[in-house]
Amino acid sequence: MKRQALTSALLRPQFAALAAVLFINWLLFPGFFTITWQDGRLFGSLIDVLNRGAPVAILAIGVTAVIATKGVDLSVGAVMAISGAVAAVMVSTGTPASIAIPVALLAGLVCGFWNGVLVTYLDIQPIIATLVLMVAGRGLAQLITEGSIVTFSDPLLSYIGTGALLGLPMPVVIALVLMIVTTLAVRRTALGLLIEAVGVNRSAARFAGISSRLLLLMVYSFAGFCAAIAGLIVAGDIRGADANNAGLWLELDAILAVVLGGTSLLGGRFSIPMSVVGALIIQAMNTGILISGFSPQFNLVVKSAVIILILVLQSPQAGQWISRRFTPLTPPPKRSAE
Amino acid sequence: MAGESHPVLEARGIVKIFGQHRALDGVDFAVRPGEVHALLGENGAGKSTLIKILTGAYQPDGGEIVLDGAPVRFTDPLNAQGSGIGTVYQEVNLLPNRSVAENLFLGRQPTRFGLVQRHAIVTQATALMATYGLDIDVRAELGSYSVAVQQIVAIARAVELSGKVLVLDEPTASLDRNEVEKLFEVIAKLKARGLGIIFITHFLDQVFAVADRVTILRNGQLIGTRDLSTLTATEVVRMMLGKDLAYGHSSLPVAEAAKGPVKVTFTGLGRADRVAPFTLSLHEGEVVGVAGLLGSGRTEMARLMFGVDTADEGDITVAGKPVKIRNPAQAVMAGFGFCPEDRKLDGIFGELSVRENIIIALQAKLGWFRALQRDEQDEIAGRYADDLDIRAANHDMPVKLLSGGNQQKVILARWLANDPTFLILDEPTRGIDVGAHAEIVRTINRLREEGLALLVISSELDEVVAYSNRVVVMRDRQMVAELHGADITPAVIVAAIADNTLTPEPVT
Amino acid sequence: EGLSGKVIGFSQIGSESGWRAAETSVTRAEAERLGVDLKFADAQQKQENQIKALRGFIAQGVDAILIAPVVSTGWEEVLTEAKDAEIPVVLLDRGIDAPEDLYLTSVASDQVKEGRVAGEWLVANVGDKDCKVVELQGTVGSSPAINRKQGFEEGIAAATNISIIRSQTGDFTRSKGKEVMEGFLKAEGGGADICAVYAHNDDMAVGAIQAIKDAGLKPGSDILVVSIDAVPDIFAAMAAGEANATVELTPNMAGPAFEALDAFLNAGTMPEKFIITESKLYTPTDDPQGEYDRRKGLGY
Amino acid sequence: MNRALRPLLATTAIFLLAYIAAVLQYPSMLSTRVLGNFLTDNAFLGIAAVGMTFVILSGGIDLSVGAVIGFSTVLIATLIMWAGLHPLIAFAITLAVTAGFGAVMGAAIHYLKVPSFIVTLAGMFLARGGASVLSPDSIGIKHELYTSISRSYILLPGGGRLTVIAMIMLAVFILGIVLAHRTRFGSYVYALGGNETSAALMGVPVARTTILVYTLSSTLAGIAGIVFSLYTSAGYSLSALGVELDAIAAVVIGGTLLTGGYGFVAGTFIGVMLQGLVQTYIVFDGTLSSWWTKIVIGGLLFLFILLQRLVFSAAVPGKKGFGPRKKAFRKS
Ligand SMILES: Nc1ncnc2c1ncn2[C@@H]1O[C@H](COP(=O)(O)OP(=O)(O)OP(=O)(O)O)[C@@H](O)[C@H]1O
Ligand SMILES: Nc1ncnc2c1ncn2[C@@H]1O[C@H](COP(=O)(O)OP(=O)(O)OP(=O)(O)O)[C@@H](O)[C@H]1O
Ligand SMILES: [Mg+2]
Ligand SMILES: [Mg+2]
Repeated sequence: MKRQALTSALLRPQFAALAAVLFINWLLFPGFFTITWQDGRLFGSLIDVLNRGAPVAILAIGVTAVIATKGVDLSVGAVMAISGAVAAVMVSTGTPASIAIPVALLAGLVCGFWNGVLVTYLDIQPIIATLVLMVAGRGLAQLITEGSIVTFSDPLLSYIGTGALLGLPMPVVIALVLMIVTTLAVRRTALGLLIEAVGVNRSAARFAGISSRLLLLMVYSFAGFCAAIAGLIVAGDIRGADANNAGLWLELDAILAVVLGGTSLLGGRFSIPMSVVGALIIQAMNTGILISGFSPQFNLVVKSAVIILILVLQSPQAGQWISRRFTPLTPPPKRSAE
Repeated sequence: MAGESHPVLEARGIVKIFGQHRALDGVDFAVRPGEVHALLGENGAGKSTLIKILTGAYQPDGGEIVLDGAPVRFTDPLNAQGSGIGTVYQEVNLLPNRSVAENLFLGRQPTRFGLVQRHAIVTQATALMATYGLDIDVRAELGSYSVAVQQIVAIARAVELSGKVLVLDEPTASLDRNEVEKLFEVIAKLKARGLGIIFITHFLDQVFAVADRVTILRNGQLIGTRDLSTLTATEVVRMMLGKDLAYGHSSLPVAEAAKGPVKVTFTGLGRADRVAPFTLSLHEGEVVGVAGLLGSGRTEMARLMFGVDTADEGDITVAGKPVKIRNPAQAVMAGFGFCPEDRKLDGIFGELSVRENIIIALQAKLGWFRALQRDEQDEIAGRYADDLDIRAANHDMPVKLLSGGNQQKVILARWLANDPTFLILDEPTRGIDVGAHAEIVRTINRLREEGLALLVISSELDEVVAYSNRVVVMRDRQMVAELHGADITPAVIVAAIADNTLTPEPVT
Repeated sequence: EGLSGKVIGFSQIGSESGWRAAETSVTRAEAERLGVDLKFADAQQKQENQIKALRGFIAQGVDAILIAPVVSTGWEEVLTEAKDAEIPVVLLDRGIDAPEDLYLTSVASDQVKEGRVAGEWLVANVGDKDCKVVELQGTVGSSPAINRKQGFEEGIAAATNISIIRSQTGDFTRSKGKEVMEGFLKAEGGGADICAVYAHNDDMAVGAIQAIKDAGLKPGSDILVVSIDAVPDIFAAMAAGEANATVELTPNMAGPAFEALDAFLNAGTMPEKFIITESKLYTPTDDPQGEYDRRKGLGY
Repeated sequence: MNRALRPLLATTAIFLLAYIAAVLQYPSMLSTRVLGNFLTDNAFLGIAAVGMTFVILSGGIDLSVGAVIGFSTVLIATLIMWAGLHPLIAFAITLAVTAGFGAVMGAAIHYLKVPSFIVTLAGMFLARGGASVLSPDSIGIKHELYTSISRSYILLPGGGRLTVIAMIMLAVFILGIVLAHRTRFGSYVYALGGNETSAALMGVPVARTTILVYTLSSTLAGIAGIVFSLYTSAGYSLSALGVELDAIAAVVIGGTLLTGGYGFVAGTFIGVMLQGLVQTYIVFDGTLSSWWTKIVIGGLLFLFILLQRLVFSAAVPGKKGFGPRKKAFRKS
């Protein structure tokens, strides 16, 4: 029974897509799967995919919960910049990282909370509510750094971005832990179900006695928190806070990761691990483009072609087309109700 | 009347399969010109599915559709409309965001030089609504009108579109008596004009009032097509259910049933613009029925009690202790339950499973951290699904795939699972088949015997009479009367609802 | 005297990099020193916003306009409007594709030359041995990326032993520079085959240096690092022996611009049409620590 | 009069108040010159926003418009400067290409059931990528048609100019208003945004309408691209970056609900003008640093949406002062 569930999970189109992209990478670069042990850590392109994919994966973990409630968060990239800026400015002015890091995370939480307030209490639609912070947030980050790249040499903060634990790069470890903890937190408690309920039908959730506001506030705050973690990683990685560019356009990658992972933008059912897989698909694609040696003009064209291909393969229509090859049934041609 | 003329619209050997489930299995059906053909069956029997196939909303997996003797293939509802088939689909399915006029004329607006002539539409729409006895501003959004008005607009639209066949899938579910009468007049006129009319309802009296023939489905299978003149109500029910209906009414007259101490009291509860302050106490083991015309404020009253809308005055006590209810979550904590009247909008979590839909309120009450384990969930869902006879292939299927009646039962199960002390049911039997209807009435009686306090809003007076210990009457957003004992008869209730001159009894 | 009291509009591209932030703060400081009432407008990287800003300046009737154009084309119409309103316009740090009579002067570096200086440095320093270069390009389509690439290729054209084996965009940012360099290192035998990295700006070079270190190689010796801009952090790297050369792009474009405006507004002297700032090469022999300290306060 | 028009009036009032406030601070903002600039400088945004309004009314979203504008400018520039075609032919080709692009996106959204957000995001990557493949470098366009168009304008009293591209935008808005409110297609768009299932059951040609909506949006983005190329006499792959977000904000500020089904094309016009006002105000102020510029833009966006939201919820159409059932959960 368990094994069956596992194999059926592994047969999902996302894993097929990931495998396909990795396979293409291998074709482009035969050393792609080589992993070596060097200076107490694993080393190789595959590890790079995990490491570079970690920030988007972490964003996607937070954004998944938001999307499950039928929302969306465009501000996560800007929040990354804010948290990185806060941490970098604090450590570079002598505050110990052990204080700077929690403050940076708190800043992310506050940003998320603000989004949550706009969405729940002011009833502004999520895209536009978070667009406000997407625009203003980067300004805030630049205000903190005064537009320059604030560099630091704090070992703890750099460790978050470049360190290794058990041979794995720190960002990978953080993403993994966050994924597991979050998945357990939503699945071992009732949170997951309640979030899905709010996403499926907010009105019915209210009638059923679910405090959807609290839930929404929490979910947006969590997305901000995740963005803050990603911001710390990106800052730690380059030992500096680049408020101008940190997380720029990453919100789109994060949303894309969630959708590639199979969570519907219409809310409802969600899976955090699958969103992480979605993030890895995107990063594998980016890494592939990097090592392919194509001229960078083609980057976006290649990227869009791969996305389109994955979406087509993943679409219910294609699924039906495939299943029709095996069973002679015509499923309903109608879109789902509502 | 129907004669032996050739069918105008015919379905032959229709098969429809959803996943593993055969929703229709070789069904034949034919409607002749100038007849009213009732299509009956339990919830989930496949009536709406058959209608959707006949009108191009679904494609059949087998069989064919024949129009005027020639096979046709409707690829979408527009095709069917073009061939003179007008349809009112189950549940109001128009556009709440557009004006009444636009809903009536969508897709066939008169145009000049490609531009829609809005004046013409408004005039025509106003005239059309007047023939249904409605004097409304047709430029206002449809969504701003009550469900009943929306239903009538849907009917009017379908009638306008039907040159040959009119299909009505439970059009009367949210209409009151007068409006039903109006509808029947319209049907009679169309019938005289030679249209074929397909009529789906769960009200058998309406079937006998207007229909000529009846086709009965059960579990996706055709049971038979008969002339109604050859059948009795009991026979129809037997064909539908495959067995006789068990009317398990409690033995002692409801009004006299024992009732315990006061459970909940609402004192001077009200909200400006919504409901005038009212005072009402419910006892343990008591059912209070709420009667009133459509739009009389019954639902509003219930929403206020449950904290969906916040009251701006008044107090609530539960078992003598004052409680504060400013939102449904607090109401649930206070032991209240509420089956809302708009099932789709306020009740059902379409994408979630039957199991999750049943346990969700209990889970909300337990809080985030005390999660119900999967086996607990299965156990609870199983228990209440059995109790209420919820028909679902399995409890992990999305609840949106269930038939309307079964969805209604799922919501009822949700609240029963929550073990409430006070339960509000708003139109609990709307759209529910005779079998389930009887079951719900039985359940209401059983819950009363178990000591619950219930407030039941219903437009079916027979039903109200059948289970109420007390009846309160709403009119114009005011509680205008309270009826006890021998006064609880349809006639007295109707008088209380309608008679403006009747001096309202002081409401306690 | 001078420009004191004059209202001058400054349309800046945005604040996409430390260098640009420095340019902005230097311009502001210069304006303050000269008593100029500087109207600053940030275009958030959008040409349309710059055009709007110019139109706004014209409507306000400023005395002169400084603009750092985001792209070389598309200025004719709005500059004609400024000309009609008799407002002199000075271009900062990038040239444009428009008739020369539409602007007073252009204060800019020669971006092609910057690339060429970098290339020539490499040619001079690798001698005859084979040298495979990886290139970190700027944002695809931006004029510095195009020109610096071209200049570098010109610079190494004569040296047949030097070739660019990989070229990808690092979007002018540190983190992308690091990520792309990581990929290059993997793709080129762990970096053993790479002799030098050429980055279109210092920020990407700083990112690349970290990637090289992470791969266990020594930037500056195992792999040479040459880049453009001369921001403080590259001097810090140079002081640590991790960077080899940078070509200066001065953030002080406003100084010469204000001088030209002063001369024009007060004495009617037409300045030179193209004031080219120096593309000075810095190597570790040029007191990197001192340069670092000198530049640190400029708002990079 | 019509209750549904109230949000529109409210948005207009907000614009007027904001404009008056700006003028009180900077009197020179009250000139035909500034007003003329509003129209000219925001012409491409306005045109794209009309398309976005239709998309949002239908319940979707189109993230590709900025990229399609950028792509169009490059395509036009290459066709004129490299292929030597007459601009009008280049325009026709561009409109055909962008229309086809939109049609394909619409078809993907309808038939593959992929959310519009994602399809148009992929479309955005594709259009930007396509533009940079055509030419990463910016291409100046030199053609007498371009010169004569940019030289022709109506001089308004007070020195303002009503340019050709401003007039194109106004024409697009008028056509958009007629299309949305006076044609069957328009009513189908609202129907889709109201409830797609109902719309389908009522006989709305869902597939055709969806495809047409995205075709319209992309075509208008193509026209916006033409206007942008006229505006700058150039084609550049990175032009109009992020315009989709400006357009979405304009549509929302203009009173259209992002969930679809409610709103006005005319409101979008006010939304665009409000954004132009913010930009101009910041230029006139001239003291904001780069970061404060962003913060102020974000803050004003928030303010306008908040005001709009407050007015809207006070004016939601409903019987006897009650909101429609659909929005019951919004209350309290
Ligand atoms: N889109 C669908 N996908 C899967 N199953 C469906 C779908 N629509 C209907 N069904 C199933 O088909 C069966 C027939 O449903 P249908 O709606 O036709 O019943 P009905 O006779 O109209 O019932 P009611 O009286 O409650 O309206 C039900 O078991 C229902 O669960
Ligand atoms: N959730 C709601 N939000 C806003 N208005 C509502 C809501 N529910 C009902 N109304 C409106 O309030 C008025 C009173 O309706 P209410 O539903 O209370 O009457 P009712 O007696 O329960 O009738 P019905 O049988 O239609 O439910 C109606 O005109 C209706 O349109
Ligand atoms: Mg049905
Ligand atoms: Mg009601």
